[in-house]
Amino acid sequence: MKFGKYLISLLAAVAVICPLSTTAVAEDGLYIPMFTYRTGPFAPGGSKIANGLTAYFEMISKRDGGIEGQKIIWEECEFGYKTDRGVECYERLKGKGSLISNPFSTGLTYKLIPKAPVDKIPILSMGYGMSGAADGRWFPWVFNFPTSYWSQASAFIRYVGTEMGGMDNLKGKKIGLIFLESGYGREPIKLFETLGERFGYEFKHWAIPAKQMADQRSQWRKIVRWNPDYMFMWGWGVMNPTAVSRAGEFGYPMDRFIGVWWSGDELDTKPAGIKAKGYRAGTFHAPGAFAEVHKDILKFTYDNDMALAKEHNYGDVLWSRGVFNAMLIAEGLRNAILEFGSNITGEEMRWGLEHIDMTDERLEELGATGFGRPFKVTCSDHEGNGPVLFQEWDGEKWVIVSDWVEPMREIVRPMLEEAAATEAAKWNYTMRDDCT
Amino acid sequence: MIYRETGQYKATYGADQQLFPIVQDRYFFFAFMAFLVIYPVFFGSDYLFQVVLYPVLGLGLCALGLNILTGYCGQISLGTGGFMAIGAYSFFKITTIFPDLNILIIFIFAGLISALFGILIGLPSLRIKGFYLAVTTLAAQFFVEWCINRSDWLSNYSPSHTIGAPPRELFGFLVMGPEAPGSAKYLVMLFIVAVMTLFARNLVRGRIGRSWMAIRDMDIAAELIGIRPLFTKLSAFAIGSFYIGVGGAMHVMFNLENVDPEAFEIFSTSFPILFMIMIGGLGSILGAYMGAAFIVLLPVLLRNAFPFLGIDIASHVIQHIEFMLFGGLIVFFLIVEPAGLARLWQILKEKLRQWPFPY
Amino acid sequence: MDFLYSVTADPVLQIVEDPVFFLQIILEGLMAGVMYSLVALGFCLIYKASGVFNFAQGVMMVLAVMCMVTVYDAGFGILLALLVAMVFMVGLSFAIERVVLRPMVNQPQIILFMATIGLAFFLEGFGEFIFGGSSQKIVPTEALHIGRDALLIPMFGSEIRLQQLDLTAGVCAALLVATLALFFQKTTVGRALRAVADDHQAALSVGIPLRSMWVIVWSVAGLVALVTGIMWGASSSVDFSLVLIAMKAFPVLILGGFTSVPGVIVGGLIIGVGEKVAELYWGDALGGSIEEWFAYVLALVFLMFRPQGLFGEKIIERV
Amino acid sequence: MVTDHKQIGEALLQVNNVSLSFGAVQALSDVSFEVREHEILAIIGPNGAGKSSMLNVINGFYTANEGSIVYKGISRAKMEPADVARNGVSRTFQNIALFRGMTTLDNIMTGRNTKMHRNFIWQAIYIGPARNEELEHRRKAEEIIDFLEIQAIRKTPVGRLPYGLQKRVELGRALAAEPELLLLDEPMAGMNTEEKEDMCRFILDVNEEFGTTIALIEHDMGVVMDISDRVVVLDYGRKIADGSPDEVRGNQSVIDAYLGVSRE
Repeated sequence: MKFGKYLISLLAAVAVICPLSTTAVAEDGLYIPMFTYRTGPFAPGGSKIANGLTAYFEMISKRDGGIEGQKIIWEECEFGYKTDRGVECYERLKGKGSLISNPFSTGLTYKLIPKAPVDKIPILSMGYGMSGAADGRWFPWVFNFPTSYWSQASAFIRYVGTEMGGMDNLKGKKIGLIFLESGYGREPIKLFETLGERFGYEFKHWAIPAKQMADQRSQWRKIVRWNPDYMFMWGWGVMNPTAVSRAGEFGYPMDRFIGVWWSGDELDTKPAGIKAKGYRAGTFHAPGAFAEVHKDILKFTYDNDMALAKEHNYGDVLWSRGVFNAMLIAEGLRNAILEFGSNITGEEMRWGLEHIDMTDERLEELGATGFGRPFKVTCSDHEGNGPVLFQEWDGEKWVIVSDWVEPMREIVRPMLEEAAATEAAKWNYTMRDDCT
Repeated sequence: MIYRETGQYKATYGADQQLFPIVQDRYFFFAFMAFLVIYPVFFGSDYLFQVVLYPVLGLGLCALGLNILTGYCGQISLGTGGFMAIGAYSFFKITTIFPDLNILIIFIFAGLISALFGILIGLPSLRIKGFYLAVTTLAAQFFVEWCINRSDWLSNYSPSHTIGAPPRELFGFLVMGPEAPGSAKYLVMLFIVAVMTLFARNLVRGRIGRSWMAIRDMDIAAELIGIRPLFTKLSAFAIGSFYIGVGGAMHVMFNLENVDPEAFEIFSTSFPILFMIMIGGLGSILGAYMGAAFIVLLPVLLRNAFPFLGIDIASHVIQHIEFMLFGGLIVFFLIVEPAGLARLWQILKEKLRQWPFPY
Repeated sequence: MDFLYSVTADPVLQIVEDPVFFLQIILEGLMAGVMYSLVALGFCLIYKASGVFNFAQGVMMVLAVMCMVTVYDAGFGILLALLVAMVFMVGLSFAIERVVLRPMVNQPQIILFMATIGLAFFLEGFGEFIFGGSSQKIVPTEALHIGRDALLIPMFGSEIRLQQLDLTAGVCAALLVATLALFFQKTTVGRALRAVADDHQAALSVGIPLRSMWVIVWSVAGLVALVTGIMWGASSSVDFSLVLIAMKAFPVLILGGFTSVPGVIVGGLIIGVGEKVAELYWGDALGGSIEEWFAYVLALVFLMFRPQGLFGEKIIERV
Repeated sequence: MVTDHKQIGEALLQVNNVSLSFGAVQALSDVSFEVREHEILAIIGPNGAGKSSMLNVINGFYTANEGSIVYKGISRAKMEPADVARNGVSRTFQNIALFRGMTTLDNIMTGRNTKMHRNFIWQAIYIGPARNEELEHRRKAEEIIDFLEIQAIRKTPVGRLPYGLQKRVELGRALAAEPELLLLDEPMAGMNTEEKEDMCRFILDVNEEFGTTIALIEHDMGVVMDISDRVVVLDYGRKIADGSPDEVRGNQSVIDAYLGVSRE
């Protein structure tokens, strides 16, 4: 009986609180919800990104007092990489005037893609999510600049082609892909296959289901047996360090193993340590903390306290990714504010994102010279088609080993457009015609 | 004094067999249904729909299906996610092939396909029992996951194998797809759930329901009084899977709207739904929905409670506390009332019946 | 026709053509099997003694290693770290007995199973809360003297490659099982545990203290979890996604029977070898990564013929 | 107490040379007897004599290694228990095998399941044919409830009932199937004298009013001698006597079996 009463009061409380929480009054300022995961299976990577995002916002709040004089309000919402929790975050925070969605999980990105045009909140899935979203004519609300998986994959091929002494040498070579079995992992397959037909290399791929992330033995046995000239990896979480370790254990040469930018953090190589030396990963921003913006973060966010900064993953690759992501959001906000004045809306934010033009000068102004690379977003091109950098693990830290490698735009773009049209057909979308 | 059944006499067996033999129950039920229809339509926010109502209805229907199989017929299944995926992918395929077909009919077909698969999975149940059977249903779960991950055709050749909810109309109203108004989706879901729940209620109080419970309580005795075990178990698998299939299709098409195969992974489908029926009450229709409400609402409540009470802690710490509280509450409820929320509700009603004169 | 060829003749031809590779696969399967058995062992011990199918075993495994790594990272020695982790697991067993098991005596198995689900949630939140889920935990393999190199054994012109890590796991598993066997067979506590496993009430009636038996067996399972966690975590890092490893234990448990330690070992080896051979020789023809479900189907087919599992007693139904 | 007006007819069920073993244990060896229409046959014997196994063989739950069962003139070596039940054989169990989660009424209604035929679509809709069928059978079930005088516990889950009532409900469930042959496995075990008297009365009433043939296992010799028309005695899986209560009472091997004379 007693517990029955508790139950009733519990349900009553729910009934009261639920409507309440949605009617929370928005504070004055630029409201940025941050869907983060410092818990759950992907917590180590998730918290680095979250720390990076926070670090940048905190820095410009302290240094500049916000963006163009407007206060930034950011709020973390923990979702543990679980889509339903992410939806809860999204729905709860959107009432506060969310200007952007920044999901950092493929599942949540997919879930939010159809919602974005309805709620008029743009999505920035920076270098993840759906490649096809790069075509802004079909998906005006989704951005994946500075580069999409497909562009990146084409840069991978260009990079290894160059390393072999020219794209013609790819003919007859063997290239393999090991990926996390999910929408994310499957994304690049189509592009690698298409490029394989074009350049004449043989392509095989191996899926790692979530349950086998920490195992991977059979897959590596198969890989070593086939002995590809290059192995690529599209992994996340504990799959990455395991794959790097296994490659070593099974005797696959580390210098022919290249990971995607989600497989290139200190987290992924430290467990294997010196054995991972030579492992490379792509990225769209430079590793390490060396640029002006990093120094500002150290100064303003962490009060020049290096120990505190290190505790917050200062300088780690995924931390830098968070910083880079926040910087791009800020850039979008700034564009929108300069164009529309204060109190911008989601629609205006979208305009702001669509007009990001990262030139060398702009990068320098931001204190990010060498950190990022110029790219330009347009109404029809939401990925900016940015170049890719390759970093190598020297046993202790990541070092840059390549120039910026340009993706193969002429091949990738038509594929992106086709994929976007197919995806858009699912929702009966019509193509935007105001893009020139 | 409000809840009295004194003076309500039943003159016929028909009157005694009604769904709500007590008048107050009937009134309460109709009032609650009216509330369920009216309140969300007029006051529903996206938050209420997306976070509370859609998941409770969609997952609740899945929980009901699992409860038919596990709670009524005693066959533990961990393959719920697989059946949900079959329902969702069937719906997606059928509706993209025949865009003009009425979605209610497609839901039925999605359920039927899931039911067929359920019969297939149920076949070993004649020989394999208890936990052993539960683990074999895992085979079904993983096999389905594997299939949807591997087949391009199932997702209409999407590079990431995602399926989505296309815009669809029902009787001239847009009820599906991201553009459809929240209350329209909600009403369609509520309608399907209400009808299917009524059917389930009828089934479990009739011959088939009694056969299921007989097999659950004592399969040997049931067999010796003329109940065919294989047929009975398979019927539970078929009907349970039908419900799960429809529930899964609704969950994806109305709630998630755009999903990749990971969404059907065991930790986000099979286990939570199993928890729902365990917490709600095995072998209770009301329990399936109470359990769904509990599992869906408790985290929401906890997350909203801290800011509401003015306690300011980092959101990941809330998540830690939420996990601990959630786990702790499960253990607590089991110690207090292993038969679940539905039983608590019943006890409450019995107490109310006597209130304020307990003797 | 191609498909038929690729699932019938082709694998056999491959085996005949390259027997050393086949041997390699068998050995790798056995190694993997040992790892699966280790996971299943924890489930088996607890089920045997307290009739609980412990859903939280995977979380306990992660928790044990996290505790060990956290202490080690804080600058204490490896021995102290191991000791603290063991003490932690024993303490946990006490708490579980007091808070979960004791109030639930005489409840049906399914209820106890549900309680361990709650326990799993609690421990995951608790573990992240005190050990911090967000910083990376790396098993100190060097301090533990676990080799990470490969051993190459030349054979008939080619070579067989074995991992030191796997061999270490095998040795650990063997030691663990031997110790457990000695413990169960030779000590008074072991005999009491066996009695408890056979019949709770009968054991109680001859004066065996059920509660302390439970604490002991959960502690032992906790230690097994620690060893398992170290072995599984060694080649990557320790976080809560390792909980998924527990799924590997289920088919092993069905195959071996929930209550038999030798069954779990043999079951694990069968699953390991079966899985690897199937994946390597038939996997690609069937679509790849069939490991995902193969173990379960293997166990299912096996159960159809022997519903009681490998070493389970024959079920005689009575009325 | 054997009534004069009862017409004992031809053999309803014949057990011919049945043997059954579990591994090395010989549960039944070469047992033959018959059950005649309308009679009450008691099967007695010391513990472990194979009485319950005998019923299980008749039921189809165990399959005899040798021998056959002839029921209503049809011989069979193997038959599914459900089919046996559908052909008019009902039983109760030594250790109560009620459906504990269900109410008394539902247990008895379950006994009538084999008589109901509406498919699940009708049942899901309920209104109309399924409802009529349900009500019709409810009426029959209520008759049995009246007969067994258990009206008050109609809606009580059987798990909460005392032992004696549970036994009665179990009898009700068996009767609900309107059996031609009713097998009762120790219907009076563990009852006090009063409950035993009630149970005896019900058994005799069933036999007389419905003309149901009854085969029962019982340990209470007084009861057996009182109510049964014929007695079959099993010992160590063998039949050692078969005849009227008086004949059996005087049989030397029966006395030996019960007094435990060592056998060569």
